[in-house]
Amino acid sequence: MDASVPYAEVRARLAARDRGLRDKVTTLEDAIGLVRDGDHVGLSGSTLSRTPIALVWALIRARRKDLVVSRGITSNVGEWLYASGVSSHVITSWFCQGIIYGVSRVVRDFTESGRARFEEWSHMSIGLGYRAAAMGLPFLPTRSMLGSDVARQVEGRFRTMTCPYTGETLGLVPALRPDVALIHVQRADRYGNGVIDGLPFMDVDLALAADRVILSCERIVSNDQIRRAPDRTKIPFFCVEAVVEVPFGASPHECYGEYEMLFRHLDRYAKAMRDGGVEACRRWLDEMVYGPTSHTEFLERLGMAELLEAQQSGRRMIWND
Amino acid sequence: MDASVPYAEVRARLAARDRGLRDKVTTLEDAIGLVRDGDHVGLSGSTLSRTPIALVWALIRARRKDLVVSRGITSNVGEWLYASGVSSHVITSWFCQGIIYGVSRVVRDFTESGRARFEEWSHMSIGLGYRAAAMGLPFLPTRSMLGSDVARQVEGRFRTMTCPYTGETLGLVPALRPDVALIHVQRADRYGNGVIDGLPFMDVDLALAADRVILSCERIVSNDQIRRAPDRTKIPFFCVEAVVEVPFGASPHECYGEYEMLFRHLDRYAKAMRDGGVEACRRWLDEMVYGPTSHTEFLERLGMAELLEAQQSGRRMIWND
Amino acid sequence: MTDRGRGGYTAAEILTVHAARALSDGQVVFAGIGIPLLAATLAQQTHAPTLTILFEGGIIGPMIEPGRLPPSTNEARTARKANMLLPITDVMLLLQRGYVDYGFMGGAQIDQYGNLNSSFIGDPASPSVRLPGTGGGNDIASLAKMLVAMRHEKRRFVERVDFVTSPGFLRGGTSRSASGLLAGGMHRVITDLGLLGFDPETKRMRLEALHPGVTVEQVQAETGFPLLVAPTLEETRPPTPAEMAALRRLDPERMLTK
Amino acid sequence: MTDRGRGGYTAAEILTVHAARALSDGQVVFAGIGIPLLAATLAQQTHAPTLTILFEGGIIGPMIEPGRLPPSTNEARTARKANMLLPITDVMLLLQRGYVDYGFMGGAQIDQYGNLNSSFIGDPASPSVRLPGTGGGNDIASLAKMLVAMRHEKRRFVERVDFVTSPGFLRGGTSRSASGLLAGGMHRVITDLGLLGFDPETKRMRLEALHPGVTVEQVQAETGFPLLVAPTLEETRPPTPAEMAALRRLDPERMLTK
Repeated sequence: MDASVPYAEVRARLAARDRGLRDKVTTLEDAIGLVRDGDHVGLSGSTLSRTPIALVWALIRARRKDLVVSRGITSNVGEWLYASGVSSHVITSWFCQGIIYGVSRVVRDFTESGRARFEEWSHMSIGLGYRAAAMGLPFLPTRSMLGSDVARQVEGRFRTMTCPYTGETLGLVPALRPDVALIHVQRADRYGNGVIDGLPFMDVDLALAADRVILSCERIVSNDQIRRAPDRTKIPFFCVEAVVEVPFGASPHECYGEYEMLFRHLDRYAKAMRDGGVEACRRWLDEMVYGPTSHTEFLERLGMAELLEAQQSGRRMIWND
Repeated sequence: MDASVPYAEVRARLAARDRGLRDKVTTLEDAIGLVRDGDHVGLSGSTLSRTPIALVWALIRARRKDLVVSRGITSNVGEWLYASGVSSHVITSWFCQGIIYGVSRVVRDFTESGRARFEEWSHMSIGLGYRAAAMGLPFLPTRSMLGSDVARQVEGRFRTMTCPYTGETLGLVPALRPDVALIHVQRADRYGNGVIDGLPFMDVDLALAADRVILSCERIVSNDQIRRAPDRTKIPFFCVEAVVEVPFGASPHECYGEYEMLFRHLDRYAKAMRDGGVEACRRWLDEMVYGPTSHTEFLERLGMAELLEAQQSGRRMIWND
Repeated sequence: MTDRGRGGYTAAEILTVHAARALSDGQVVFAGIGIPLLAATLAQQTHAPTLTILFEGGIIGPMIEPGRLPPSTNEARTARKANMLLPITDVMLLLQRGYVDYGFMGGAQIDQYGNLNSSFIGDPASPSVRLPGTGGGNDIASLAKMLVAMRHEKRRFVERVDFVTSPGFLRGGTSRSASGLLAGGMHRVITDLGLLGFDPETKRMRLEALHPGVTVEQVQAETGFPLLVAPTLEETRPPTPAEMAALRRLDPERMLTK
Repeated sequence: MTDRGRGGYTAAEILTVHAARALSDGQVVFAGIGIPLLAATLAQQTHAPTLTILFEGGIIGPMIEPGRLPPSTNEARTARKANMLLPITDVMLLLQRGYVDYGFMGGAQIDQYGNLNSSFIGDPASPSVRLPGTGGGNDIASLAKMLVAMRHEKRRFVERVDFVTSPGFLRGGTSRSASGLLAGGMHRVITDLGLLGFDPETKRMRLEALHPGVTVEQVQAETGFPLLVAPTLEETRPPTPAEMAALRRLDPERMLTK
C-alpha cells in the first residue's frame, strides 16, 4: 500500500496512458504481456466468484515473478500463485481455498515457513484502499481496524488521526494502487466498456485504482449494445488497456448468470491439496496450467460434462427459475 | 454541514429507526408529515431531472418553514421554496432556473436583499458531503475547492489538513446530513427498494446520508420484480420511511425513460419570472401549488396534451429509437 | 460438530435456537455462514418475519429457501433473488453508517474480553498455524454490536487470544472506545452450555444464563479463565417444538445441526 | 453572441474552430454545454475521432448527433446512448483521479491569473448581482488543465475577479500549488481575437497568437489589465472549408455559431 506516492506522480502515470476510444481486443498471451515482473496485480471477484482464472492461467504460464497480488478475499488461485513462484506476497483479508474447504495446507506451508507473505488487512480496508486510489486520494478515513492486532501488523501504513471536526480518533487506510488489474466480467465491448451482472465485489474501484486494466469477458458485445443501456456499464473503457474474449474465463470458479463453479473439480482439488500439500499443487499446475497448449485445452481438462452442467445450472438459477 | 456531530449520536439516531421489511406505502400528504419545521431536506435529481416535484409540491402546501434545503444543482424548485417561505437557506453548487434560462430574478431578489441565503459549495463537494455521511464518516478528503473564494466563504466547515503519507495539503469536506431526503425514482416496491434508470445523480449517497427518506416513484412494483434483478436496486428498503406512488411525480421536470420535461410550461414559467420576478413566482404558486385540490389537479393544470407528448417523446428516445 | 447436546437436542441445535432468540423482529443482522445464518433464518421463520440479513459478499435480504441454505456469502446461489446486490465495500460501510443491529459470527478462539482470533495460533511472528484471517470479521466486530455463537471448549475460551483479529473489548474497561472504536462491541456469546455477556465496568466475560441441566462448574471447567457470574443467573428455556420443527424444515439433512 | 467575426466567419465560429484545434485525438475532455461541447464535437468530426467527452451530469462518451446538440449536461437527451452513466460525484472524481486531459468551459469573467468568476458581481458580501455559482466549474478548474473559450471583452477580462469561483493561478507564481492544487491549471484561453496562455513563471496571462487581421493593440484595448505578449507571436490559421463544413453539419440552425 503505497500511499506516499506524490499526487504529481499519480497524475503523470495516468496522463501517459492512452485513453482513446480504440479497439483493444487481443489474445490472452498478448494481454498478459502487459504485466511486468515485480508488478502489483489486483484480481477481480471474491473467493470462488468471477475470478479472472484465464488471465491468471496465462500469467502463470508466462512465468512472471515477484508479483505482489491483492484481492478482497483470496482462494485457491492464491495457492497457485505461491506454488508457481509467481508471487510470494499476497495482500488480502482472508486466504484459504474457499469457505467450505477449511484452512489451506499450501498457504500454511508457504507462510509458516516464511517463504511467502500473507499481508492481512480487514475486508473493508482492502476495499477502502482500492477506493482511495480510485478517487485520486492518498487515503480514506475509517472507523474500523482500530485497536486490533490486524492494524498493529501493518502499523505505519495503517495510521490514525484526530478528526478536526469531532475530536474523535479515525483510522486511515492508505491507497491500494495495483500496477495492473485483472478483471473478468460477463460482457464488454471492443473498447473495454465492461458490464457486470450480479455481485460487483470491489471491481469498479479496482478498475479505476489500477494503472493498467486487462479485461477478460465471456463475450464481446457491440458498442451499440453498450449504448442501449449505458446505466449498466460498470467499467469505463478509458481505464482498460486490453480486452480478451474467453468463454468460461472464470471456470472452475463461477460467473454469475453464466455458470456455477465446478464443484466436483474443486472437491477433487481440495482433497488432493489436503493429501499432498504443495507438491500436489505443483502437480495440479503441471497438469492444468503448464500442460495444456491452449486455454481451450485447459477447459477440456476441466471436462466438457461438468462445464455444461455448470452452465445449465448457473443460467437456470438466475434467468430461468 | 454538521460534521461536528459525535459518532455516537449519528449511530443513536440510526439505531432508533425502524428498518424492518414492512409495507411503507402512503399518501403524499402523510409522507410529508415526516418533515418537521427547521429540518434539513435534501432533494433528488439534478437541475430539471428527476426532481421530487410532487413531494416538494406537498411540502409547500403543508406550509413547512425554516427548512434548510440541499441539492447538487438547484433549479426553479428552489425559487418556489424561497418564494413560498418554506426555506430561506439553500445549500447547492449552482442555482438558477435551468441552464438555458439564465440568471434567476427570484434568486437574485432573495439573495441580494439578504432575505435568503444561497450557500455555495463546489458540485463535487456537495456530493462528497453526502457521501461522507453515507459512509458514516465526519468528512472526506478532497483535492478540489482549495485556494478559491468558494472555500473561503465556508471557512471553518471546509478545512485543510496535511496528508500524513505525502505531506501534501488536502481539503476536507464535512458530512452533509439531511434530516430528510425527498427522492423520486422510476420504480420502487412497497418496502422501499428503489430502482433508478439512467442518471443516478447523487441519490444513492443522499438516501444513505439522510436520517429519513421519503421515496416517490412512477409506479410501485412487486418485491418479486425487485428480486428478479437485485443488481438494479439502487436504494435499499431499510433506509426508506415512506413510499408514495405518483405518476408524473417529477413533472414539469423530466424522468429518464418515462417523460421529458414540459418545455412549453417551463418556457412560459421562465418568461413570467423574467417579467414579474418574485410576485410572478407567488402567482405561480397560487395557481399551481395552493390552488389545486390534489396532485392530479396539479397535473391537469400542467395540461394533458403536454404531459402525453412529454411521455411519448421521453419513452421513445430511451426505449424505442 | 460432535454432539454434546442435552434433553434430546444436539449442541448445534441448542446453539442455533438460542442464537435465533437473541434477534428481534425488524432488526438488521450482518450474518456469517453456518450457524449464524441458520439462526437468523430460524428467527425469521419463528418470531422475526421482518428481520433482514446482510452478507459480506454484497447482499441485502437474500432469498433463503428452506433446505437450501447458501454455503458462502458471495456466490450466485447466495445472491439470487436478494433485495439488493451492491459492492463489498458498500455493504461493509452500512455497518459503519449504523444500519446494522447485530453482527453475528462464529468464533474459533475468544478471550475474556471478547476478542476473537482467526489469524494465528501461536506467536504471529512464527505461528504454529496460519489461519485464514479476518475477512470481514474485524470490520463487523469494530462497527456493530456482536453476537457470537460457538462451541464452549476450554481451548476456544482462552485468557488472552494469540492475536486480536476481531476486537471485543480489547484490554477491558474503556480500552475499546479509547482506541477509537466508538460503537458496537461484544453483546452476547451463545454457546452450547449457556449465554454469556460482559461486565458493564470491567468488560470481562460473565455467565448470564445456563441451559437446562448445565452447572456453573461445568461451564468454568470448559473456560480457560476465571468466569464472572451474573448476580441473577437465569436458566434458558429449552427449544420449543415450534422452533425445532422450523429448524428441521430449514436444515432437513442436518448439515449444520447434527 | 452578436457578430464580431472576420474573414466571413462569425466570432463564435472562430472561437469554436480554434477551440476544437486545441484538442487532440485520444484525449478525454470534460466539457461544458455550448461552445465547449460544440468544439469538442467538431474535433471528433475532424481530427480527433477517438476523443472522449465527459459531462458533469454523470455521462461518459455521449452520442452526439449532428444537428441535435444537447442543451444541458444532465438530462435524458444528453444521457441517451452514452457509453456509460454514473453518479455525479463519481464523474467528478475521474477528474481527481486524473483521467481527464482538459476541462473545457466558457467564462463570464476572467482575470490576469486565469481565475474565473461565476458567483458574484461586486462585493460578495453585498453583491450587485448574485450569479448562479460554480456548479462543477470549481472542481474542473481545481483538478484539470483548462481550456476556456470566451468572448474577448474588457468587462470580461479584468485585473482581479470579484470572486474566485474557479481557480486559475490564484495570485500567480506558485500560489496555486501552495494552496494544495497540485495538478491542472489554466492552459489556454481561446477568444474571438486570439489565443492566450500564461507566463511560465509569473503565471500572468500572455497573448500567444492573433487571429488574422487582429492587432496586439486591439486585444489590449479589449483587456482590462496589461497583457504580456509571447516572444514569438503566432498568427492563427483561419478556419478551413472542411472545418466549416463540419461545423455547419453540427449546428445547421446556427443556434450556437450565429
